[in-house]
Amino acid sequence: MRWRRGSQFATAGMAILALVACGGSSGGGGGTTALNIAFLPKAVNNPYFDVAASGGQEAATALSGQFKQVGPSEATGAAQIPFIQTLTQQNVSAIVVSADDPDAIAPALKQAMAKGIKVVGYDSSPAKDARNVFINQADSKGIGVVQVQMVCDEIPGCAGEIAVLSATSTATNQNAWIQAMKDELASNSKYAGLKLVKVAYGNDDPQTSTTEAQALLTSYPNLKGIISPTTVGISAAAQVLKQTGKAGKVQLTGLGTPNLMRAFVKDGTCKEFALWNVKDLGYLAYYTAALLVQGKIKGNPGEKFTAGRLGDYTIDPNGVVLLGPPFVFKADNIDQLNF
Amino acid sequence: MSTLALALSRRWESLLVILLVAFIVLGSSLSPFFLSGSNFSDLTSNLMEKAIMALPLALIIIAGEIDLSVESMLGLASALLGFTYALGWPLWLDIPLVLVAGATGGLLNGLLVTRAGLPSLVVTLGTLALYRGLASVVLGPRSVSGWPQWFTDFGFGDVPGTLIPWPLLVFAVLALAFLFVLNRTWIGRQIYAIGKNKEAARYSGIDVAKMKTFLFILSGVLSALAGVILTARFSSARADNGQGFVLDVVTSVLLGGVNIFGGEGTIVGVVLAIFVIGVLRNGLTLADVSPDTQSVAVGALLILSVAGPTLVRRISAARPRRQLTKPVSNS
Amino acid sequence: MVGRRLETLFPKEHATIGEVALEVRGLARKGVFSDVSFQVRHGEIVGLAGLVGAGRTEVARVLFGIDRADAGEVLVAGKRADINSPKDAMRLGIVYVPEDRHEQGLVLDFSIAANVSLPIVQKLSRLLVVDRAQERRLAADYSKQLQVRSTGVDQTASGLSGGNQQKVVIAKWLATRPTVLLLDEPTQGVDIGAKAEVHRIISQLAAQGMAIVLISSELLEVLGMADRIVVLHEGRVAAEFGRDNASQERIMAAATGHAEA
Amino acid sequence: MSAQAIDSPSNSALAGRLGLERTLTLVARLREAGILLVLLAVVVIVTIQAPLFFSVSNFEQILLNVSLIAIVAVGQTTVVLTRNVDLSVGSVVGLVAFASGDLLKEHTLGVAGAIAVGCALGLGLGALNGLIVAVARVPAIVATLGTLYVYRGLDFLIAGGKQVSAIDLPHDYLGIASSSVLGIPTLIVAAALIAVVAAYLLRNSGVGRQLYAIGSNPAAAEVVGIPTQRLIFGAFVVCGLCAGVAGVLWGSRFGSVNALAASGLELQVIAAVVVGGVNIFGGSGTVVGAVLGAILLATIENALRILHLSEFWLLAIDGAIILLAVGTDAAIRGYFQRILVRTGRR
Repeated sequence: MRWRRGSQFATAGMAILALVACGGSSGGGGGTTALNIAFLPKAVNNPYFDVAASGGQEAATALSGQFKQVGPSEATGAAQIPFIQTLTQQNVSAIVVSADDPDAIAPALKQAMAKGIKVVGYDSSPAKDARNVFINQADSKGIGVVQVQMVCDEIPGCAGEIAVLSATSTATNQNAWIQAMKDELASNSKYAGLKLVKVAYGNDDPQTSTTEAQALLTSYPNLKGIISPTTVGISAAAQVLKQTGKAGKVQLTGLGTPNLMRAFVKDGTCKEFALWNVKDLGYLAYYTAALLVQGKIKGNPGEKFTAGRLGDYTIDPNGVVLLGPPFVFKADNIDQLNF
Repeated sequence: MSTLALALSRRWESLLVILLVAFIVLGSSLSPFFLSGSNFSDLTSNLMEKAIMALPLALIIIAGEIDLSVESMLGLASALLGFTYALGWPLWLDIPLVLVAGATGGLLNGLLVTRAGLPSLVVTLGTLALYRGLASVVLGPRSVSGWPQWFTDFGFGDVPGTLIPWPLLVFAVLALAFLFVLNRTWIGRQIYAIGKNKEAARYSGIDVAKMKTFLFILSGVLSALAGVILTARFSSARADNGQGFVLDVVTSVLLGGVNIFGGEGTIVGVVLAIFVIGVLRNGLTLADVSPDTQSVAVGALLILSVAGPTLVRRISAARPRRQLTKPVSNS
Repeated sequence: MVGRRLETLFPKEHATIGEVALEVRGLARKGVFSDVSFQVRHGEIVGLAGLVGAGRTEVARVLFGIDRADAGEVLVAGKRADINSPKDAMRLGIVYVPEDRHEQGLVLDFSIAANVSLPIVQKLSRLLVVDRAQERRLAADYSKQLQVRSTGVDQTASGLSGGNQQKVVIAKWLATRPTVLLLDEPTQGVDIGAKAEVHRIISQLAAQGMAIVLISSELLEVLGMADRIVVLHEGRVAAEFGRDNASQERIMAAATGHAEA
Repeated sequence: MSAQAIDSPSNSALAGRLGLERTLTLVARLREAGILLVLLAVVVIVTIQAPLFFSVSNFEQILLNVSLIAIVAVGQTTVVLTRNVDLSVGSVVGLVAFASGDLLKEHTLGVAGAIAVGCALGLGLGALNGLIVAVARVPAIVATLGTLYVYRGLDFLIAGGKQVSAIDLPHDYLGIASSSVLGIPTLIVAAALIAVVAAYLLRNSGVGRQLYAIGSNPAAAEVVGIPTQRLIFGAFVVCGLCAGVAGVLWGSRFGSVNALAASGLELQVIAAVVVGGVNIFGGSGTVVGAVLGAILLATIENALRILHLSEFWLLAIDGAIILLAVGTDAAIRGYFQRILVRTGRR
């Protein structure tokens, strides 16, 4: 009597296994030449990536291709894997991905590339062998140098304790910029007076970034400056400085979007901050992916191509395309740009 | 098991088979890419960690207790695996160590519930926070990668020549073992007795405390095993691995027909429910519905799978009692 | 019932009284009962009488390993026994038919066979698998022996009458082949007909050499069934009577603490 | 026939229970004093290690962090008193925070309107919890585990990846968090007010005492004619309302809100309630205890930061504290029960 009911499990189990076993890779050949390109940022509810997506959309309409953006709600590395698998199933022609944990998503991206789907990194690069090309908004060294330089200009006498409020600890771009800052602080005698006391992680979440910023102020009472190379972190830090009345006493700089930081630049909480044209980053990433899909470029080092309104670009020896130099926003020029 | 309970569970299982087919139809209508072997392979491989944790949890709930700490033990196991691997210790040493850590965590749950007599709900709510906290203490925000090829292939790859993910084999063996133990052995008989009437079980010479502690240890070990498999699949050990899994694991047990008050439930039902939730989530994912929004459906399923039977029981109780065939004179 | 002679009410078979099966010396549990001593011989029925709350069930719980004694000792067949759990008691041949059938005696959702085999289900298994055939045979034998009226050993216990449920609980413990049987209010909440059958079973078991402790608040039942009667009052042994010099008045006097000398 | 003395178990249990009742409130008083002692100890130890801990601005910072958790803890206390638990409070706060923030961002409602809608939404979500638990008779742990994910999922649905940033919010809404009344930040005053009102109602009103009765012995309460299910429903509504109030103030406090706001808050709140002496077995504990529990946890969190200990220990400490508090609860309860059983010997 017992085994008869067990057989019910057997039939259901067999149905699943049969489907799985005989299905074969009926998913069909890799992405077709139609431009069905998907953006996969570290997390969807982040204004920085929304601006990049608007650039991607602009390029899509220019090339009459399709654009969509999917992604996890929380910037935890492994959360992107199911999305890559789904996009592979959906047979998109290219995936434009900003990697939160470059190694975690490597196997899934390789599986997509094996099916002929083009993979373009933007903002934060996946592992080198898990993408065709990486669009770097600015070279890490350049970003590290400019941020140290800005905090030095802001702090009277360019001396004292400074701290970094980063995003997640695994993000390649964040770690590259922080390393560049450390190298610059160590090597350049101009910054001998500055001492980096702590690197805190806000996980690109407003709430965590706020509590971490507060913690920096309470734990290091004579902190002189905070560098936050992430749009979520810098606006949270600005809010905390204003609320605790420490604006002006503790300097703030980093990477932020003009819209978010406009009020804080105007009231002096944050004298200056840098960034790049995020919209152009999205535009260039989509454009490069489209050219790869149409076979116009292969993604080999040294290849030259024109990316629509942005002009000419070349792919450097390790498959990276540089958007351009970082752009410093100050009170006088912050109104010119709107994103 | 009484004939009534058997009939009830068989009816519940056929309901699940219908639900499974319905969601497969829903999935294929939502996206053309749903009905493909490789999609089912992906769907299954995303499911195995939760499925492995649902088996011991089913026994625990049948025995009248609950374990909410499973997802945190998974995270702690992943963090410990990463920590020891980063120290350079070989995997054949790290994995057993991590399973022992899982057993220890399960033992703590078991002792607090059976020796200190605390309700398992609160104990495992405490250890849900404690183990997740310890995981972030062990590994902090770091993530450990660079795993050997065979390890990540096991987690992410399929059995050569087929579309069967390796972890599915592990789960299939475990599911058959649990089916056998619960249905055919004295251990299963004692678990049902404890769940249906703890006092009568104790007065029949069953060591209720020892059995429950054993079940909590089993849950700890298998949660740790799930942690190892997830680390392999993501090829990255992190303290926040497995966050949010508790919803799907508890739902697949209760949707599987296990009674929240203990004493009733079958492994067949739980396995069917695991795939029902897996197919539902995969169908919605292919339709670009975000995982968090999908949880609205799974959360509703959880509530219905418990509210349903209680409402049915109360409605049937409210109807005037038909004269039973044999007059029961319970003087 | 008035005036009928005791013998016709309680079918007491003649049993040869054998060796001391169970001896209790100075058993005590803080604040519950203290200095309880008595003996039970094979084939003998010892009645434990007293008002509710006198601590009789508590004594039985200690003898069966549910609770632990704070002082005193228990000797089984003359040897000192350390009972820390029901499993220890069962191994020593001591079993306990509890006062609350539904809460402690039976798993109502289980079949008769599953209930009867529960205490020894591990012994009935080979390579972990429960031998269902042997389980059903065992249940069928004891059902026949105790005349349990049911539609078969697969019927769920909840469908049985109170009397038949009590017989299944007794069958469950007989299946462990005990030497000492502790009965706690065995005929409470059972119809008249079944009550007589339970009494018949008890006296038959005694006749076959079982040592029985009968806890009962029914004076007639104690007088009718027991060979010796121990009366407890507020956790202490108030008096002990042989079958012939016991009477309702004497027992009630002892039970309420007015024992003569 | 049988000379059986009538001694139904419930009479002696009820008498035992009322005795137990007085002792458990005594225990609650002891617990509150206990927390104050621990709080004092922590303050003293940390001040020795890091003097700057002992400053008005730091204490203000601690109380500011505590205020929102304390408001939610008040609601959670009413539920735990009835021997239930509400795991969905984190999601209710998150959903209300985003909804009210979005209403303000799109200028559909003024600040007062947004606050009213936020509280109403919290109340509604609490009522839904109450329906599932009290009417559909689903155990609270399962019901609120389900709604934790349902409400969080709805949060993501309406947020759709959008975020409400500080610049989108009207100035006077943001002002709530940074303003102060007679020198004390408004958030702290609001939390204190809610706690005092709730404490008064729970201790002195008829409904309050009935909640205690339900928690300590549901069967006895039913027998005495207390409308148990209706009161449990009410407790969940109050809990939802408190979470709604905290949700409305969330945006003002943190400046920007996304769909992840307040996720995981439920563990912090339950830790505060349990460490505050609200007995997980229901029937005892006070709102004041819960608020003190929240303050103790926030002080420990602040101390960790000041002492530069890694804040990763926080979640582990929350977990350990839940186990410790419940363990001592059970020990105290067991001790008193043994005494009562022993005197009224069965």
